[in-house]
Amino acid sequence: MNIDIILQNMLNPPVLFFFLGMLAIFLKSELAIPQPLPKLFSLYLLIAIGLHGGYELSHSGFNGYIFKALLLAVFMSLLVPVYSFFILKRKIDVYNAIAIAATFGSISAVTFITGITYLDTVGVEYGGFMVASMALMESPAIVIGLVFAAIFIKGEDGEEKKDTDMKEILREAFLNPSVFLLVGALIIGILTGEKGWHSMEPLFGTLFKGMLAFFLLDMGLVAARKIHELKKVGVFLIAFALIMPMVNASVATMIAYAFEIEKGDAFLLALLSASASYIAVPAAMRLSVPQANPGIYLPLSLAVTFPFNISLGIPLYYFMITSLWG
Amino acid sequence: MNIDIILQNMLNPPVLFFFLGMLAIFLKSELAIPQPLPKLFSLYLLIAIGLHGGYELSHSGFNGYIFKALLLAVFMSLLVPVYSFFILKRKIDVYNAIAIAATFGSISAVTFITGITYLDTVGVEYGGFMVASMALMESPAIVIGLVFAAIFIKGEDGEEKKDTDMKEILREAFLNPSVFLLVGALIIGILTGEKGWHSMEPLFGTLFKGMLAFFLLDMGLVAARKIHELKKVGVFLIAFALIMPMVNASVATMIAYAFEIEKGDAFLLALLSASASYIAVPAAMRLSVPQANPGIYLPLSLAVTFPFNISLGIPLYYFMITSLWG
Amino acid sequence: MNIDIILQNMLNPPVLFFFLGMLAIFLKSELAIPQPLPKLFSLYLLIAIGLHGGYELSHSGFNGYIFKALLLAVFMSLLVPVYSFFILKRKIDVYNAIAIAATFGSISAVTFITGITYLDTVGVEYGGFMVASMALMESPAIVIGLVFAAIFIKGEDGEEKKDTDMKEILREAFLNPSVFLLVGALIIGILTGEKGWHSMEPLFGTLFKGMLAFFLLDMGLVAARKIHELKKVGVFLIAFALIMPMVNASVATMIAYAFEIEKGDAFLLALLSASASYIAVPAAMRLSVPQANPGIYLPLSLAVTFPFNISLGIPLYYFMITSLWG
Amino acid sequence: MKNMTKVELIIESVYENRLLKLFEKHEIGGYTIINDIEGAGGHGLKTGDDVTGVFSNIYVFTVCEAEVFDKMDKDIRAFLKSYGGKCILSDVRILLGTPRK
Amino acid sequence: MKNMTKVELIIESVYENRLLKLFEKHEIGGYTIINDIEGAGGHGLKTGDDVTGVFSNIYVFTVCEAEVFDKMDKDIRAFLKSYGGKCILSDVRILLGTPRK
Amino acid sequence: MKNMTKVELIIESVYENRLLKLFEKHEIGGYTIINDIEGAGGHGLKTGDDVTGVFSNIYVFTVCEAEVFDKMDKDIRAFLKSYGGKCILSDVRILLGTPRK
Ligand SMILES: Nc1ncnc2c1ncn2[C@@H]1O[C@H](COP(=O)(O)O)[C@@H](O)[C@H]1O
Ligand SMILES: Nc1ncnc2c1ncn2[C@@H]1O[C@H](COP(=O)(O)O)[C@@H](O)[C@H]1O
Ligand SMILES: Nc1ncnc2c1ncn2[C@@H]1O[C@H](COP(=O)(O)O)[C@@H](O)[C@H]1O
Ligand code: NA
Ligand code: NA
Ligand code: NA
Repeated sequence: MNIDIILQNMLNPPVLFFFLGMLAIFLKSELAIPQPLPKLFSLYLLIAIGLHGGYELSHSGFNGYIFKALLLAVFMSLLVPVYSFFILKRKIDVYNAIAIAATFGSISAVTFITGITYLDTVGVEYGGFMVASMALMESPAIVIGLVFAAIFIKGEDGEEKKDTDMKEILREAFLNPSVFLLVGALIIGILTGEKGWHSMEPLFGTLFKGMLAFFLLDMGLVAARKIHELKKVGVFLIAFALIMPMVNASVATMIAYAFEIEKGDAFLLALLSASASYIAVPAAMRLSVPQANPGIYLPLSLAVTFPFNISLGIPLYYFMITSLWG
Repeated sequence: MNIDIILQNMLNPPVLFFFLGMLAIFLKSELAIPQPLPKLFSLYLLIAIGLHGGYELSHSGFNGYIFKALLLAVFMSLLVPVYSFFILKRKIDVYNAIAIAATFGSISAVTFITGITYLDTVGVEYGGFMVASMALMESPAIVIGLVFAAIFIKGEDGEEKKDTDMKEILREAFLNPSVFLLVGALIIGILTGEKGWHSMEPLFGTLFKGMLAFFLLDMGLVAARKIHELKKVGVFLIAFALIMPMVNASVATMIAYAFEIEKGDAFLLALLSASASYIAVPAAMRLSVPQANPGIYLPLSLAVTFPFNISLGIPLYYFMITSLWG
Repeated sequence: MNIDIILQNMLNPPVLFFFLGMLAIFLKSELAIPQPLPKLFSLYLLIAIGLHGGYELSHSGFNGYIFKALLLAVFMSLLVPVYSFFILKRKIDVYNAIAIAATFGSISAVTFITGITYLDTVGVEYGGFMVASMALMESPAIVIGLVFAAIFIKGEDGEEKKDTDMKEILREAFLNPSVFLLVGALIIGILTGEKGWHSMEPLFGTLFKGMLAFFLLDMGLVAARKIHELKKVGVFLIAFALIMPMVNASVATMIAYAFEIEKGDAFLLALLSASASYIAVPAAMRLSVPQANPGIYLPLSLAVTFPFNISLGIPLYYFMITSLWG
Repeated sequence: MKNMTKVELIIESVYENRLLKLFEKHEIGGYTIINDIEGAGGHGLKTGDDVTGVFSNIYVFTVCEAEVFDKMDKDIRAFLKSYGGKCILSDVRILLGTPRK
Repeated sequence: MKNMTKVELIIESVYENRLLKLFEKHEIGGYTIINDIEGAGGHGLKTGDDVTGVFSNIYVFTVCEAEVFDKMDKDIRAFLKSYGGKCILSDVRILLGTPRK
Repeated sequence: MKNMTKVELIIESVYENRLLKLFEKHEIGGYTIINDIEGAGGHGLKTGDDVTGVFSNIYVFTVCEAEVFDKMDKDIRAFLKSYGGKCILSDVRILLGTPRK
């Protein structure tokens, strides 16, 4: 793995805008992207990725290979939070162990999108159905988290409200805005096919990288603002947030290799497994395990794993994949 | 009228995004498009439609046919609220009758825009001046509402403030942001012609359908949120909100046919007559007839007439037009 | 100088949208572009102009001519606030003299951008490094303001906090969001060159004029809202805000001519010198000279100098330049 | 420090101008407005994110002398009767400056 | 005019639904919400502009009769204990209308 | 429940950092901020939607013990004198938790 492969990723405007955002905070510039502008960008990116994936699926159709790849994705999203939890439980309290395991078991759409941009740069193809993989990988970790919470957390006082809350949390798991919009746009992309994409492409295709740059600028601001909170988090967890993505990516790569997944798809599966959630899961954990400290799991995901993945992780996993697939 | 003509409209990404928005609310997903993002989309759509209409007018120039079509548009926007009022007054109180009549007498820009997208899909031409028709049809119903209010509502206590308020309401009628921006952009489009449009087209032309999809996603959320309020509204008014658009479209079609309006223009006139306001008029009615219940006229317009028009109304009116014009 | 050269500038959609915004306020239409939409447009414009300038610099490289032009830019931004201050001090109190001098010493990015659009219209070339000139011209006037404040304002009571505040103000001077984002995007543009620009152009290049039109619509609203405050400002200062831009542009033109700056670059230098800040400097002055009245320096900059420059100033300075350069 | 009355009003956004006119009539020149708030009350749910602006509330408060409010009392009641909304009063102290310039 | 208790709450946005459910349980139908506010407290800084929604606060207030609050008191305390946040009480008068419809 | 003082401040956005520094000096760690509000007062109209940020207000409140405010009183007055703005005090009770952690 040479330096070129890293630079190819880093010298992408979107990635550079991420670091520009971080720099703004380090230099105490008052640069800010006030709400709901970040919301606009994230809605845009979800619709864009969904529509495009659906459009490609409307071409390729659904087949055994796709089915296999989707199954592997779900499998990874169940596996990762389980082993993460048992690793974490050895060192930290059960509340935070659950929340962190769920966070790392789920995925980050923007990491995925940055990975796609990288594949475009290096000219490697991938299947449109990988967007469906991403959608499928978002929720299982939340369910795993709920199961662990039911098993490992004693009843305490709050029994009565259990039932109503469970409905709220499952809704958060499967119908949270990211999953809903992604799947919705995917289906619209499938239904309207070539003609639909043709009319949507100017906004949701051509402008894609620019919007990603805009959004990553904001992510840089947000990530950097969380960095100073890492002091309270401790070395073990920071190491966890750096090493675990590589472990997850490796596991995913091995499995993908064993099941003869194609190169681009394997890379994206590895990247998804390596990525950690910072929207859907934190919100769900706040609802289901309020005892866990969001001041821990959010900074880990946002200020450690996310920057690592989009800067060094992407070329690293790509190098790993290339070594095996050639 | 076969199912194809309906599907051609429904399988448009913008229309599907509308239903995706509704679905989000029905499934209680927390999907939301916070203010002022919807404002951004509606400002965009008004400027875009105005500039484009103005650009086309700068080509075609102004002639007798256009004059005739504009006059018919104004005539329809005076006629509809009058007969609506007398129908409504037989069943409901005079306050709400005025407000609902004005709401249905005016127009919905997004319905118009969706209709234009449909004409593009089926390959039928229309005149750029129809944007001017739309602008002209927005305000008269408000004036009719004020006149009815002056005639049918007894003085009560609030006499003193009459004068100042009248100015505020007339400003709301003729200078409300939608009308102002639409007409302003239309004039800029006329003044800057080919060259102006060339520089504005990448933003205000090419991205149009994508932005419409984004906006309709929000409209779906808003419309669905209002649906549960329909319970309080009663069957008569819901039937009114479904049947009246068809009546209005039919009347407009007949008149357009009699006056030899061209096919695309006639379709848009019918659609405008069928559409109901949900921004300018409700705000004006809130100011001029505060006794009327916005919990009635807004849900009717937003949650009944709007969804009906953009899904079934458009193909229906188009079918009607095609039967006559061929 | 004939009327054509003015119309060529005025019949640009962005400039017309500025006047449409003003008209909305004069007619008391309730048209509004709520925050943070204006923020979105200004972030967009800064990134766009920075990326494009950087991309062009990555082509042209850095040479003696560019170095000379940048030096002249800095020189102008030091010279203008100094002579402005001594002119102002003869008529008004020292607080406001400092604030106004700093305001007029710095620059307005949107004026610059409108000037670039004009150069495109008349087909005159300019160097991408002029974006760097603009960035360099933003802060020096603030420093000059601080120096004058240290010299001319007696200690009063607030001595203790001096030190911490100075840091805050210098940060405001050199790391304010505009300067930071502009320079950041410029560097990203240089680093990623052709390939980077290629991926960013659809958003940050092609849509540029449309976004400028959108932003100028808002600037029109803001400027017109400030006009009624001019009553309190007095004739001397309004005259200052009209005449000073012409003086500054003339001085810059002379110097540019003497130092053999090329036509397009000279025009932009003149325009930058003529323009006055309405974001970075007012905020910095509010922090460093709270005794000065923002109800004076902001309306001067926003409601007098800005409209003058983008409507009459641009063709005037261009005429001046053409007379000399041919 | 001076004892004053804090008058808090929650009304529909469309009536903002009319409320400010009422303030003007009673020479109340100092007030604060928070836009786009949500709420629920006798007139149903106000979601604050409405495209129409009709279902959105604003929150306005002004600190004034008790007597100033007493004079305005009748008008405010009439206002609320016509247009809906709520008005909350409480006793506060104002630190310095001129609350009603 | 009627003497009432103003109950102000500052909680994390994610818990909005749970608070409203609690209001419903106690038949509190009138309240006002201000979104996206910033703050600092025992649970650190809430910046209000977070992509995640987890670090953002809302400000909710309801004006109700003292007895109504008294019944809700225990639940609110349990709420704050589980989810963090602050609750501020004060005495106010409500001008007219029906605060708790 | 504990009797406390609610300190409400309306100041220009540009001075936010300076106010927070003043809070820090007096060890006030709990406060709430609402951004982008509108208002009118002795220093004219603040429209809240300004491109410049200079004409926009923020609303800050903190609930603290009366003695804590008393110590801060002089500084707040100096602050308002330099930078404008208003400060409103009222008596409130805080439900539980640690208002000034
Ligand atoms: N008891 C209450 N406490 C706080 N705010 C209220 C209360 N009742 C009503 N409101 C607010 O006042 C607005 C108008 O009230 P209403 O006219 O009763 O619907 C509501 O939308 C709420 O924002
Ligand atoms: N003393 C206080 N005064 C005003 N607001 C407070 C105070 N303490 C906390 N808050 C607000 O309540 C939120 C939650 O408080 P906490 O749970 O203590 O972090 C904070 O983010 C602040 O917005
Ligand atoms: N009497 C008042 N009641 C409520 N808010 C006020 C009052 N006076 C001033 N304000 C607010 O405080 C801000 C600053 O006040 P001033 O420095 O007097 O202009 C204003 O913009 C208003 O938002
Ligand atoms: Na993962
Ligand atoms: Na109609
Ligand atoms: Na200048």
